[in-house]
Amino acid sequence: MMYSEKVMEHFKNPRNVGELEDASGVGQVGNAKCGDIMKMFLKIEDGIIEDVKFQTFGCGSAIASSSIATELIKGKTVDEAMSLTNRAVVEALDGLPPVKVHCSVLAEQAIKAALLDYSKKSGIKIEGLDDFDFEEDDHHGELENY
Amino acid sequence: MMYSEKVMEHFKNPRNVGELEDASGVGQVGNAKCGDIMKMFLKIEDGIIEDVKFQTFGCGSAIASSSIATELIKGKTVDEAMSLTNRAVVEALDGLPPVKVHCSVLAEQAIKAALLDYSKKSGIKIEGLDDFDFEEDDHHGELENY
Amino acid sequence: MRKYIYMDNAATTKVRKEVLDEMLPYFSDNYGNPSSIYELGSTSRVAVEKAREQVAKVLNAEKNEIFFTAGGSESDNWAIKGVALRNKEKGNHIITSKIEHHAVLHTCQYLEKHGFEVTYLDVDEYGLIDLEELKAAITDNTILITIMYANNEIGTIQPIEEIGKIAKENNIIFHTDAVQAIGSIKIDVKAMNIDLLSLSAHKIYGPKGVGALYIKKGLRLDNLIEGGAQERNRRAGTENVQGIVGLGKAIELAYENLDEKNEKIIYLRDRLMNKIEENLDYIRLNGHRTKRLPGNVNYSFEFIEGESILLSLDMEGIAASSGSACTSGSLDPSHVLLAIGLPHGIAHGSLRLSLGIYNTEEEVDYVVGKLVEIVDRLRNMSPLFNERKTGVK
Amino acid sequence: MRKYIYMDNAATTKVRKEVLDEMLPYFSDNYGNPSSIYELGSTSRVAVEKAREQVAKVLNAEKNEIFFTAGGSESDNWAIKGVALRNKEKGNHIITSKIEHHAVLHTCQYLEKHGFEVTYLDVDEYGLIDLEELKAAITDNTILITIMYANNEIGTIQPIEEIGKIAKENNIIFHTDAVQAIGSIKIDVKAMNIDLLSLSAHKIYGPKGVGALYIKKGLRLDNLIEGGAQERNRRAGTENVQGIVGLGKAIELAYENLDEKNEKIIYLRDRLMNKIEENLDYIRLNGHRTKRLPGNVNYSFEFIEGESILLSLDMEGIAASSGSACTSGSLDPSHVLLAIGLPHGIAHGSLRLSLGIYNTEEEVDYVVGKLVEIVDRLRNMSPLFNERKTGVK
Ligand SMILES: Cc1ncc(COP(=O)(O)O)c(C=O)c1O
Ligand SMILES: Cc1ncc(COP(=O)(O)O)c(C=O)c1O
Repeated sequence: MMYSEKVMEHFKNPRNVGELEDASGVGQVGNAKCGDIMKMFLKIEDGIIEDVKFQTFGCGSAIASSSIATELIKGKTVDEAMSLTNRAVVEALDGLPPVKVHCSVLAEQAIKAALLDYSKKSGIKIEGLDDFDFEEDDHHGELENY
Repeated sequence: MMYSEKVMEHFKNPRNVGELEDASGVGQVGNAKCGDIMKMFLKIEDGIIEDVKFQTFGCGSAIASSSIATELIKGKTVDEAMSLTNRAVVEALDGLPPVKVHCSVLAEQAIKAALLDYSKKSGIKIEGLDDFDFEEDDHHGELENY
Repeated sequence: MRKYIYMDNAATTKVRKEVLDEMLPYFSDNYGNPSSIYELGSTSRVAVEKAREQVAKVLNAEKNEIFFTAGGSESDNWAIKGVALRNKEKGNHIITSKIEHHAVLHTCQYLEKHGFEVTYLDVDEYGLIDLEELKAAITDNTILITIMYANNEIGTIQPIEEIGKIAKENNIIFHTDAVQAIGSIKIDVKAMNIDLLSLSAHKIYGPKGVGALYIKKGLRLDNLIEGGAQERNRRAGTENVQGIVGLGKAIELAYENLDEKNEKIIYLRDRLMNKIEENLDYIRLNGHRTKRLPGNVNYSFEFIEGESILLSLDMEGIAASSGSACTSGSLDPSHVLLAIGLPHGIAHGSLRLSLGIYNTEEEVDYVVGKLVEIVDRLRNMSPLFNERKTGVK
Repeated sequence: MRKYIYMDNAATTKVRKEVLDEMLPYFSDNYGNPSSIYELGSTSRVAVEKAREQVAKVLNAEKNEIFFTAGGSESDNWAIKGVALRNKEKGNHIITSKIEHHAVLHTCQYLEKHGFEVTYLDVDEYGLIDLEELKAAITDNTILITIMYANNEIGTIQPIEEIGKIAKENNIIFHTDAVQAIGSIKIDVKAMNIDLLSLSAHKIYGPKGVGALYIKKGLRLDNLIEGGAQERNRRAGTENVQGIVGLGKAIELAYENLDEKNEKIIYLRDRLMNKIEENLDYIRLNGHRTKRLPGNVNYSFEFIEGESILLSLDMEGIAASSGSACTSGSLDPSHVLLAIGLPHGIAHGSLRLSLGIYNTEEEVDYVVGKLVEIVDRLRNMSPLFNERKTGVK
């Protein structure tokens, strides 16, 4: 299998799937054209991420990346969530195949997008968000056919 | 096996190998460069081929062709020997692989060369010998290596 | 061990027992080089020539029109590059389609870099080329038409006989990649005016790494692999004797009781399709409903992505395939699905189930059950599906 | 059955039991396509990657420098055409030798027809190229040097390390056809400055139809077979999984106890050579007495022709080979024997006995006995021998 056991475990049993009716911030990144969309719902109270849910359209590593990312930020402060990098996601998953690393980037970005939404709605400024770049990565290869 | 049983039988037990000390005519065709030389010794008395021997440097089909050719003319008249074609040699051998047909041509030519020698030595003219063409055939292919 | 259900027979097939049995003596017993004149060599030679007969017979070809290769890709490369390079004084134009296998497409693209011009014909929503467009594409410079017999992803069968006729009328060489068609469709290279045909053993229960190219008598093309005098000086390399023996046996078996086998496979395919269509919404059948390979099933499932379907199926012990980009880390989904007009988003959510002689009705029913569960589960996870439900966006 | 003595291991070898055992699971059980993401696919992928390690290891190469092919001929064609076509803007000159295998020679001749210039280096009477001649042949246009590691007919081993050094100093790509050297000689592509190296499984007790090309990291060359993304986009076609597994195992085994095995084979070879030389006159050893493959024995026997020796040996159950033209119906004897200066007549009478790991001392003695009888018998039939005896002509 190209994926680690950890990835497969999160793919099989993704944590925190769903939506939050009363989300403080919602962020969506990716697009259907590229085959990956992640949507993050955050419920933030007193600077703490009380609850988090996700919806993902995408491959196994996209789903696993979303799932583990929610675990990594749940109960953490907004600052801690801000400092979550895609590398941390990859490491928490015991690695991702090179062509799949962009999924971890999407997870990082989805969280930041949700925090941005929260920041806008609540008027609470979050350090480091302004200069964040939501660009798509494009380190993709060639399609195999057989 | 690329060769018929008949070819193999004549290769294994070639008839009439050797030389005739008192030959009435000796003919040699082919050359070492091409890998085939046939030498025919004929002992002719009263227009009858009383004895015939051959020596051959060459491949299996060259040896078998020489051998069967001697059988086909032994005891026959000079005219009969003259009319021996390479096709008759091939047929008598139950066929030869296409690349080996030149061996049967050599056998025909070796007999004619010996008859020519006899004709010259004895002064007896033989019908059809003058316009006979001792050219080398060259329908060869490409060398396999492996 | 858990039962394993293999529904990816278009990717490769298991070697049939009868085929392996036929091959086994050629590894350690009859291991002679077919070019050697001694006994052990001629045993191999005889085996190779028998296989050549077996292949020739099913194509209605002559024995000496069959040349063994290392598989479908080599055959495609040889046919296309060989014809192009041999005829470059005559013309530099090649016609193919947008849905060819990469072994054809990439070869054409390679030739474009070397001075050739290639027309990539469009296909309709079912994957069929338009014969009028083909005719219109022909120029005085056209030296080759290469159109696949049947598509590997969506199973669409092209009108090969008509294409052959057009090629013949215009005096253009016609190559067809029949890698997917072989073993499922009766092919007559003479009646169909096929000049060159590629096939591969591993799609018809033969071994991997061996195939053949049919080259019509008298047709000259450059060699792809130069060297020894094997294959009548046209394809060098010590013959893959055991593989060739396997190909011969496999192709012979493939055409035994073909109608009967196809009937069974088509029954399973239709059952699979009917059940999928009954049990799932927002799906699209890819390919043509009737001009379709017996074993091919290909659907797009909206709102979800193909790799996650494959992984989920794999977790249930089901092997299948997808035209999704994510399978290979590419950004774009399959060129075939795009060529039949699928939007990227939907193309990403496609699944190919390809049936073979070993599949059963029980397996079909099991797969549908699991597939419905999986699609539901993944859709419930998908923002796209939830948007659609709630009408957001 | 009569005992069969196989002394044609340079033509091909029997598949070792250990190798076949390793291959067997990949026919009908682990038959997945290595490109597939499901379990059955990754089992195949793992097997292919293991074989890649096994090959890399013996060459002192990196794993991702090994690319699997359909055999030595494909590897040679790929290396030479690939480098030539990729570098044609840089230069159009290739240097090779007169005694290369046809897979190299014919490829070079093909390129000559397409605008390339080729220098075919002479060899001396032992089959060795002259390093000074090599240096002198290099021009500003030289893009490739391709010199075989060891010759298939006469067993001569070239000074590969020195050639590699010259190539490196002149910044020219160096390819070596190591099909005959692999499994007998320790090769270190790094230390020897080899950029490209061809090898084939069926010469080292592996299966026919599979080989590899070592491509030094960073070296770019055109593809020979375009298509799918297999072999990191450089060699298309569904992987010959079982064959690749066989190659991996075979090469690993070949280098286990190599010195010990070579010692035994060299002992047999020398015994064979000594006995032939003791018992027969008018013979000539072809190749070098010490710079020689462990298993190679090649003699010319004056006054007789090679095919008739082979047939006679075959009748005694002995498999051997000859550089004689008659084996293949060609007028000319082997280009290798002519290149080392043999006159046609003598070249026609040559015999190669190539020893392998399964040969025994008993076999060697038996073969010599039969060979002496056969040579005597054929000589007695030969007009050339009789002329010599009687002094005629
Ligand atoms: C030196 C040499 N190069 C290349 C080849 C070709 O290898 P293959 O038969 O695997 O294509 C051979 C043997 O056939 C060989 O001996
Ligand atoms: C239509 C088609 N053409 C060509 C190929 C290539 O065949 P192979 O994998 O034997 O090289 C395949 C399958 O891989 C195919 O499905």
